[in-house]
Amino acid sequence: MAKTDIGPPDYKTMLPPVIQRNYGKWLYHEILKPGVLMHVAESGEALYTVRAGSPRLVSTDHIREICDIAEKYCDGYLRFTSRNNIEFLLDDKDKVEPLIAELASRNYPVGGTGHSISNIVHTQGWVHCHTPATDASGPVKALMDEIYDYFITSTLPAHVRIALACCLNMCGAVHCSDIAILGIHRTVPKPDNSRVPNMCEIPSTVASCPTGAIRGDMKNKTVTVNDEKCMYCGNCYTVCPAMPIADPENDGISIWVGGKVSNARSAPKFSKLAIPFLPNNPPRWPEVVDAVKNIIEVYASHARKHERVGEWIERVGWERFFSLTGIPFTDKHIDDFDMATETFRTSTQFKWR
Amino acid sequence: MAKTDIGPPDYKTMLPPVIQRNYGKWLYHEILKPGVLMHVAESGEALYTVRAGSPRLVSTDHIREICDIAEKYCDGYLRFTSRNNIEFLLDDKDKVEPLIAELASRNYPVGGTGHSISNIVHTQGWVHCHTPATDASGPVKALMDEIYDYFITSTLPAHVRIALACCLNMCGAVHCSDIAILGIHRTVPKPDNSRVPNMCEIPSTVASCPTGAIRGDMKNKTVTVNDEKCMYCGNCYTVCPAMPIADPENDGISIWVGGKVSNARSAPKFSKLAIPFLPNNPPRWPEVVDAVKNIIEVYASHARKHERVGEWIERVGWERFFSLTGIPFTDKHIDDFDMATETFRTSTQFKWR
Amino acid sequence: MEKSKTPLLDELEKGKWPSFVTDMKQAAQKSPMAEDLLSQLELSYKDKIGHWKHGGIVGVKGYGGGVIGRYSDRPDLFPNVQAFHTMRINHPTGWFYKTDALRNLCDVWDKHGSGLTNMHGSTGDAILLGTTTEHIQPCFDDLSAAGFDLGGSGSALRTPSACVGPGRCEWACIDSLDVCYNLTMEFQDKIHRPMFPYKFKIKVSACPNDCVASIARSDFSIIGTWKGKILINPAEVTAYASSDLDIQKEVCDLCPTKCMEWDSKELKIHDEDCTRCMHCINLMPKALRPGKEKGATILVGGKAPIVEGALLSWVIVPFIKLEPPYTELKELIERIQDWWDENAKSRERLGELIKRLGMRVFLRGVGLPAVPQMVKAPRSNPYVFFWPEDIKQEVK
Amino acid sequence: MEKSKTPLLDELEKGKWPSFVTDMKQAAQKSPMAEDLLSQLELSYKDKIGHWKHGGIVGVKGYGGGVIGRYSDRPDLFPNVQAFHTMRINHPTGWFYKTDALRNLCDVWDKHGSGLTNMHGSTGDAILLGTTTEHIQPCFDDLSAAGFDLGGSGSALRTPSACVGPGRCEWACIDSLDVCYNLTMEFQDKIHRPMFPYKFKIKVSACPNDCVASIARSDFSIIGTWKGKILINPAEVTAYASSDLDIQKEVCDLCPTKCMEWDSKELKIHDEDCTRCMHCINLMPKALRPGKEKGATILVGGKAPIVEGALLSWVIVPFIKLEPPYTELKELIERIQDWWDENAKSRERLGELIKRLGMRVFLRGVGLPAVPQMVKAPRSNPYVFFWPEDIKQEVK
Amino acid sequence: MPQIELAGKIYEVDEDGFLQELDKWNEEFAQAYAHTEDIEGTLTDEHWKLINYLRNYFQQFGIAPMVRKVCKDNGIDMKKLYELFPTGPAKGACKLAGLSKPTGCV
Amino acid sequence: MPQIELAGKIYEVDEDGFLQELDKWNEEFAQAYAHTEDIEGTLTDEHWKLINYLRNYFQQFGIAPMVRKVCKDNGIDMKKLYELFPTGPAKGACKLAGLSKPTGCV
Ligand code: SRM
Ligand code: SRM
Ligand code: SRM
Ligand code: SRM
Ligand code: SF4
Ligand code: SF4
Ligand code: SF4
Ligand code: SF4
Ligand code: SF4
Ligand code: SF4
Ligand code: SF4
Ligand code: SF4
Repeated sequence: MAKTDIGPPDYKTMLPPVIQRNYGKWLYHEILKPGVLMHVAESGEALYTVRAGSPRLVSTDHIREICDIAEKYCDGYLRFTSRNNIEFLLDDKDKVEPLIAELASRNYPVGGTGHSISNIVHTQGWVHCHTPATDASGPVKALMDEIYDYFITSTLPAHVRIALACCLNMCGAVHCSDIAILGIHRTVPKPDNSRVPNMCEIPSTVASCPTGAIRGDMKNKTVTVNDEKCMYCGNCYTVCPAMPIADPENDGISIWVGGKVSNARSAPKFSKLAIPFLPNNPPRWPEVVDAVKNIIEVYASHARKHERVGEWIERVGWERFFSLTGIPFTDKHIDDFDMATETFRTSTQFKWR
Repeated sequence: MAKTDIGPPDYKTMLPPVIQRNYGKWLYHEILKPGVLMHVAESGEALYTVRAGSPRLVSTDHIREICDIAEKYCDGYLRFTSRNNIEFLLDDKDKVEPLIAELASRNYPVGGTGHSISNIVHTQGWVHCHTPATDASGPVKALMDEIYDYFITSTLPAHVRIALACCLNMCGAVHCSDIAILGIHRTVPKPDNSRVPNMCEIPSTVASCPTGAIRGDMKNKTVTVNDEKCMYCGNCYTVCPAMPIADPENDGISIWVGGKVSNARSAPKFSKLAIPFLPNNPPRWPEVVDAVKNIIEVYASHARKHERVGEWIERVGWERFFSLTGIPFTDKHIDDFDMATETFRTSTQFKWR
Repeated sequence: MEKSKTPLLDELEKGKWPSFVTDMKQAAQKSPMAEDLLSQLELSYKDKIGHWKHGGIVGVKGYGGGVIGRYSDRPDLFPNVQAFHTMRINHPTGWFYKTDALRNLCDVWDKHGSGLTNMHGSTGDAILLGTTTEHIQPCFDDLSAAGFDLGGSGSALRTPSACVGPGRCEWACIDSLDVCYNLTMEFQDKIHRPMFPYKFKIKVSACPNDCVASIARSDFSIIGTWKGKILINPAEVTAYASSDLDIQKEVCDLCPTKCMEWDSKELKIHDEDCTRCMHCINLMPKALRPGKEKGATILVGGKAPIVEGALLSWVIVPFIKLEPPYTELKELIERIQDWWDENAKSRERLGELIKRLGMRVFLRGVGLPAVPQMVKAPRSNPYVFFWPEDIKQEVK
Repeated sequence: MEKSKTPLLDELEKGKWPSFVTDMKQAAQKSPMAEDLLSQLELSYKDKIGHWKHGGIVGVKGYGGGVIGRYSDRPDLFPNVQAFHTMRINHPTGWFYKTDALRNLCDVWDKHGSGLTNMHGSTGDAILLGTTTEHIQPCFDDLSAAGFDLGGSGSALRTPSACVGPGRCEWACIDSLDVCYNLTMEFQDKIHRPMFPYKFKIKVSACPNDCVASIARSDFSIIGTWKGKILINPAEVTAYASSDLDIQKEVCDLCPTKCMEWDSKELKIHDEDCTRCMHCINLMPKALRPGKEKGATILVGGKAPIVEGALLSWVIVPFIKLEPPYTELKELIERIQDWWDENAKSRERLGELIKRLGMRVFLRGVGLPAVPQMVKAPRSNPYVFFWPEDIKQEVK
Repeated sequence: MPQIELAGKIYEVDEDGFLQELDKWNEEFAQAYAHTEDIEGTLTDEHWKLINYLRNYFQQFGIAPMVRKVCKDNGIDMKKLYELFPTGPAKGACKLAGLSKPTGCV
Repeated sequence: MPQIELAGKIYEVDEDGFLQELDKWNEEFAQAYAHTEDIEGTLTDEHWKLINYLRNYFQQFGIAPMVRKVCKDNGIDMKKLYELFPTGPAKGACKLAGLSKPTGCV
């Protein structure tokens, strides 16, 4: 039988020799061009990184192709980034351009560094999950096609991080992204009274509802939902399979903007609602692609250098964000969850548009 | 029988002629010296205001004295301010200095304008209320004696507004003051089971508790308090007299800083906890006076011009506020009410002190 | 020398600030009530505890409020304050007085009460501190004859108040005094006969400096503002430039939106970015004035902490013109009070109700459109409710 | 030409960005599972709905997690994905791979699964997408032989992850890779045998740029930082000054604390005011470096919205030195997990528990002192709890 | 505690005349107190309707109804309410109805 | 829905073998399922103690107990738990005990 608890392979065995030699002794880096980093160590040695885009959902053959390339140029060393890009790690500067040429020939986009749009962090969607309100890989592909140039160049005011999650569980951790694409349901789940008693823990189901819309019905070993208090988060379905929520007619996508994670300049912040609902329109989600592109373009032409999306919006004000992007403001934009009042304007300071 | 619903006297009948003539047509003002304002109208006419301090709790004879003065210099016209100062309204510049001289001779402090400390907004305390955790007029008098010079001069970085409320009802609306002095209880109320049934509405008493510490005991027509969940706000006592909360040993004063109301520069803000507890030490509350003075002095020597207390603290950071004032930071400073998490630091950005 | 009966309070006659103890002693000369009040207060200073019983419900005929009942818990020691009720007198708007009116008030109060007052209470009333149950009605009758009326108490509209505004201030964007007085007269019934779930406060400031702290202390805040360009008087700018004032540092650098430019000669304001904070105007009153199109921002929900925590008022109407007879304003107030009255639990302030039911429900309830000016930022949580009509209804 | 069976998905092979559909088709060449997955996905594109049943509990012997069970809701149409479970493989820290390790992984997966993967999942695992129940144990056995182990799932410690840190980055203030690997090895049991009220995530970033988004996505965030002066290399400052970079505008003016001064010659930093945001260092990597005394800030509570709304992690230890064997860190983690495990309700994340019981109770529970670095600002509500020992106890 | 003798019976009341033993309430108490609340003569059916309504509501919910509810449920307006109870619903009507003294919001 | 025949009886189960009619549970069901959860031979007293504990807890509170509680209440540690139920408490023990399938946190 297999050994258990061996843990992952020791990362030290995976480091290219140039890293092993200069581990923790890096001096500075330069972005030689989009997608190409040079890190120089105290020793004077340099590490070259070539970053290539990936669809994340990759076949073993695709991985083998990556291995082939890495073996050809990088002595077999590579890594993936926290945004699922592939990084080829080289110590020989002369191999950089040939590597890039080969990547180009195989249609790997090289970029994602500096003031670019890097890969979109995303989730399972219809490919593997049971709660999605939209697909993940599909909208990502459609959007990346459209904003491809922002990946391979570095022309934006600052870097723009996009993430997608296919339901409110937010596995893509979209809640702090410059632009977040979030699948949402809009149908109140109907408990299936025949299945709830056998499949669900009533107290857990009741506790799962953020807005207290669910009441236990102990007599019938089931639950009831107060439609008015339900905002379709789907958490009850997560704990109780007998409360289906997916609905082709009403599932779709919402767009959120202005989040960030880094502590650079401003503190990390949550993304805020920009567009409450766009329809699921497979295979290429044109409404979503257009909406995101619009936001990027408006940002690109109005933000100052080094200003992340959220920093730009906070400087000019949300009033201005809505007027510049032409996105309609609705009562759905106004928070009504538990700390809602913190978002209400408690001042006469605002702009007319 | 008396006529009802006649409403207050029409203010128009109370306006000095110079105001009646220039109503709504003021052009600009100057602070001629602390406590003396000159408002110039489009017509070229000027209104002079001399502002004098008041203990607010005044006898009819005191009011008559004010009337005497107003009749002598102001044709009988005066007003009170929103901070309970007295304003003598003159149209004759020549009378300003004689008026000030007379006020001085009668020990009326003149000041409270510009970058000063104006009168302290306060409440009833032991003089007339049933829920106070401290007196109002006493601490105010003791403190104003000590910071008197800040009233009659205009030497602070910006104006400093102090308010006092003798219990959490905050009739003095201290919650948005540069410095707030707040009476607090610290004893869990004990329901008097013999009186609750006749004197109290059980559901209202239960609903009165912000932290849900009270449970109804319908059988005995009374209530019980969960000591651990009680933070002594006294609201249950307000609705149910049979839940006394006052306690000489544990009642006292807390100090709050950094609030403001105006929209000038920064948005209105709440005051934040500086000192959780100081003892009631009548008649002159030395601990409270010293604590407030310390905060004022540190502010005066560190803030930039036009920076309100809260604006200064936000610029330098609360870490710095605590280190500069020497006030100890405790777990009580960390919010634990319903929106507490909004105040937790969600960033690695902070100062070491 | 006789030993003082109030050694503790005597300490508070020392020092430069006018002493309330002196006033109490002054009143005590004439009034046994005031005398006992002084003694009871001395006891409180000794005991470190108040000596009033809980509550008290007293009043005048035809009104449900305006008087705060109060009884001593030591009537044995202080019989003259056994009953010691406070009468709240609606102040003349802006706290303007002619001395004859004030003298009338004093005379009535010397006749019926302790001779002690608060000029004024935190809500704005002239507070007449302490009378007996029997005197309330006659005192009210005399006050009424002298042209005064009671203010609010209980679950009623409270005495509205206003900044001095156009009475003296060059920055007034609305006639705060007239608006306040007009509403006060219009809503007399609501002030005197409590009919709401809880108190309701209205305060009017004629510009964003908010000199009556309306945003912090009223359920319905009316704050003057303007649209369009800040008016600049270049000559006066030049004058300021050669004064003590450092225009770049003190004015432009502190402008929250950084929408001002100063090249040592000309002052430019990018008014589309200005959020009308008043700072520059405050510092240069001769050179700068609010823009021409004047009106008010309406905010609701401000209140002290009990129960749900303190709230500052929230913008619900970014701009409204305010001209007599203020019909639109009054209708809005009525709609809001109605919605509140219909939906609130007992002792639930307007702000708390909106917090509980959601701004979305409030806006629909009172018929106001959602605009971005209402929020600092849109929601960050994904818990979005849709209206039934937004959703494709299943035909099942 | 044969009509495509996946006309909708085919549309996603167009365009320049690499297409997952191409990868799926590639896998479908070899694997009937992948083929049925493709077809089922096409149906989802048509129906606009997912076609997986709820949940699934499958696993390997001795472990309580690491595999996500999944069953098709149309096994009639897609029998090869009737069961289609995902295996989460703990990635090598920092996502570094030598190709032979990767090839091993691919071989195992071609043998047992669909040949489809996610490189990587959002938590950091290498996700092997889709196998049958029967294959789980043998697949695990082969993985184990190849040196791989499962990652976390369920109410367990999830696979910790770290930024590239000292592996490549000049700003690393801590050895993010070693810390992460060390904790991963130390807590194998907690990863594989769910024992908590809910999931628990640890992420390590070696500087405040937080390249693994640890502050947003982990219950326990470890973020490198430093004390003392930012190291300045004046020569390189001069070099930047003559480059494209506008030091005043791009660096100093954007410093959040405005603690930098630049007179076109010398760059001064008032380090006591610096909050180590990294901005200046980010822009001038050759000239500026983090200070010498290095360590980490510990934050807790970060998570996605369900149930109580999303949380960013909160500072609980401003500074901690991190040297192997990281004893202090591990003890802190144990104390926190213990307190959480002891007090939480089912499915209550650490942040939610602290929110419910109060930071005060948490700090006392885990033995940490309150410091102002923990808050943006002190509380503004007056609802202050005192500890029993603070209060003079009545002797009644 | 003050006592009061009404129609020959002795009741414990507070300073404001509110009954301190709610179970002692009876119709005579209400009638006897009427004049102190500026109600002239005997209580009419309209008075009783309101008094009974208040008592029922209090018994059922443990609280006094809000004024809007009083008016709605009894089909009257504020004017009528003050005609019937000139000292208002809190001071007048609740006292006669033998409810616990309204608190708090003054 | 899949069916399974154990010790001669037919049970409705889901794909994972979790019972779909909780009231049909009996001791034979547990025993018959043991081997699929890597438990060799017949269930011991220690197994039964845990199974009964789980069933009682579920009946009383409507939920499965958290692992810490299971260990505490039964005086065992995680190691012991996995010795008894090698596929873990959620997959192994709950299935045998006839609880509804643990959901959510995977
Ligand atoms: C490779 C990677 C770390 C890893 O372990 O995988 C990485 C690597 C670097 N990051 Fe990062 N960051 C990486 C994810 C992140 C993330 C996380 C994320 O995007 O989800 C963040 C937080 C993003 C956010 O705030 O939302 C992040 C925020 C930064 C920042 C701060 C930027 C800012 O102004 O807010 C810097 C500094 C900079 O770019 O000047 C930075 C800088 C860098 C540097 C320059 C550090 C260095 O000296 O090596 C590296 C190259 C940057 C580049 O791409 O231009 N890295 N970096 C990640 C690459 C992801 C990708 O494929 O695109
Ligand atoms: C008389 C009074 C209004 C009234 O109707 O009674 C008043 C009158 C003036 N206020 Fe005020 N304010 C008055 C209370 C307030 C309040 C309310 C309060 O203190 O509770 C505020 C909000 C305070 C806060 O933010 O906490 C207030 C915030 C201001 C500001 C904004 C200051 C700031 O920078 O935040 C100004 C502008 C200025 O001073 O430059 C201002 C300016 C003025 C001017 C200059 C307006 C004018 O042109 O006439 C008046 C004389 C100011 C002075 O005293 O230096 N007034 N002013 C109030 C005098 C109170 C007193 O006796 O001290
Ligand atoms: C007299 C006055 C204080 C003063 O010395 O100035 C006062 C006195 C009392 N207030 Fe007040 N409040 C007074 C202005 C305020 C203000 C300030 C304001 O109106 O601008 C506030 C804060 C603003 C607000 O309303 O939120 C205020 C918030 C409260 C509260 C808390 C209300 C809340 O929703 O949080 C209570 C408690 C209650 O209503 O049960 C309260 C209750 C009380 C009571 C009636 C005590 C009680 O528990 O029933 C006090 C009676 C004292 C007495 O014996 O005379 N008082 N009270 C003020 C009214 C004078 C006037 O009419 O001018
Ligand atoms: C595979 C993965 C998404 C992906 O495509 O990358 C994923 C997939 C699922 N997540 Fe997740 N989560 C994944 C990373 C995350 C992250 C990001 C992270 O870890 O950095 C988050 C947000 C951070 C956090 O934990 O707060 C995340 C927050 C959730 C939540 C909400 C938890 C919460 O407390 O709010 C759930 C719901 C639950 O636990 O019941 C959830 C549940 C799920 C389930 C198990 C669905 C469910 O309801 O039971 C998904 C299984 C999909 C499937 O069929 O394979 N997943 N999930 C990620 C794990 C891969 C890996 O191990 O590397
Ligand atoms: S975000 Fe939701 S639908 Fe998407 S993978 Fe995560 S749990 Fe599944
Ligand atoms: S979908 Fe969300 S809001 Fe609606 S009932 Fe279920 S848990 Fe509650
Ligand atoms: S603050 Fe409290 S104690 Fe003071 S007057 Fe108001 S209600 Fe009374
Ligand atoms: S004092 Fe406040 S917190 Fe304590 S029981 Fe009473 S209402 Fe609740
Ligand atoms: S609020 Fe504005 S208009 Fe009113 S007095 Fe203050 S500064 Fe003048
Ligand atoms: S009013 Fe305020 S925001 Fe507008 S220009 Fe002046 S200082 Fe700037
Ligand atoms: S978090 Fe900091 S140390 Fe780690 S890779 Fe990013 S920039 Fe480098
Ligand atoms: S690290 Fe940030 S705060 Fe510190 S000096 Fe640099 S820019 Fe300023």
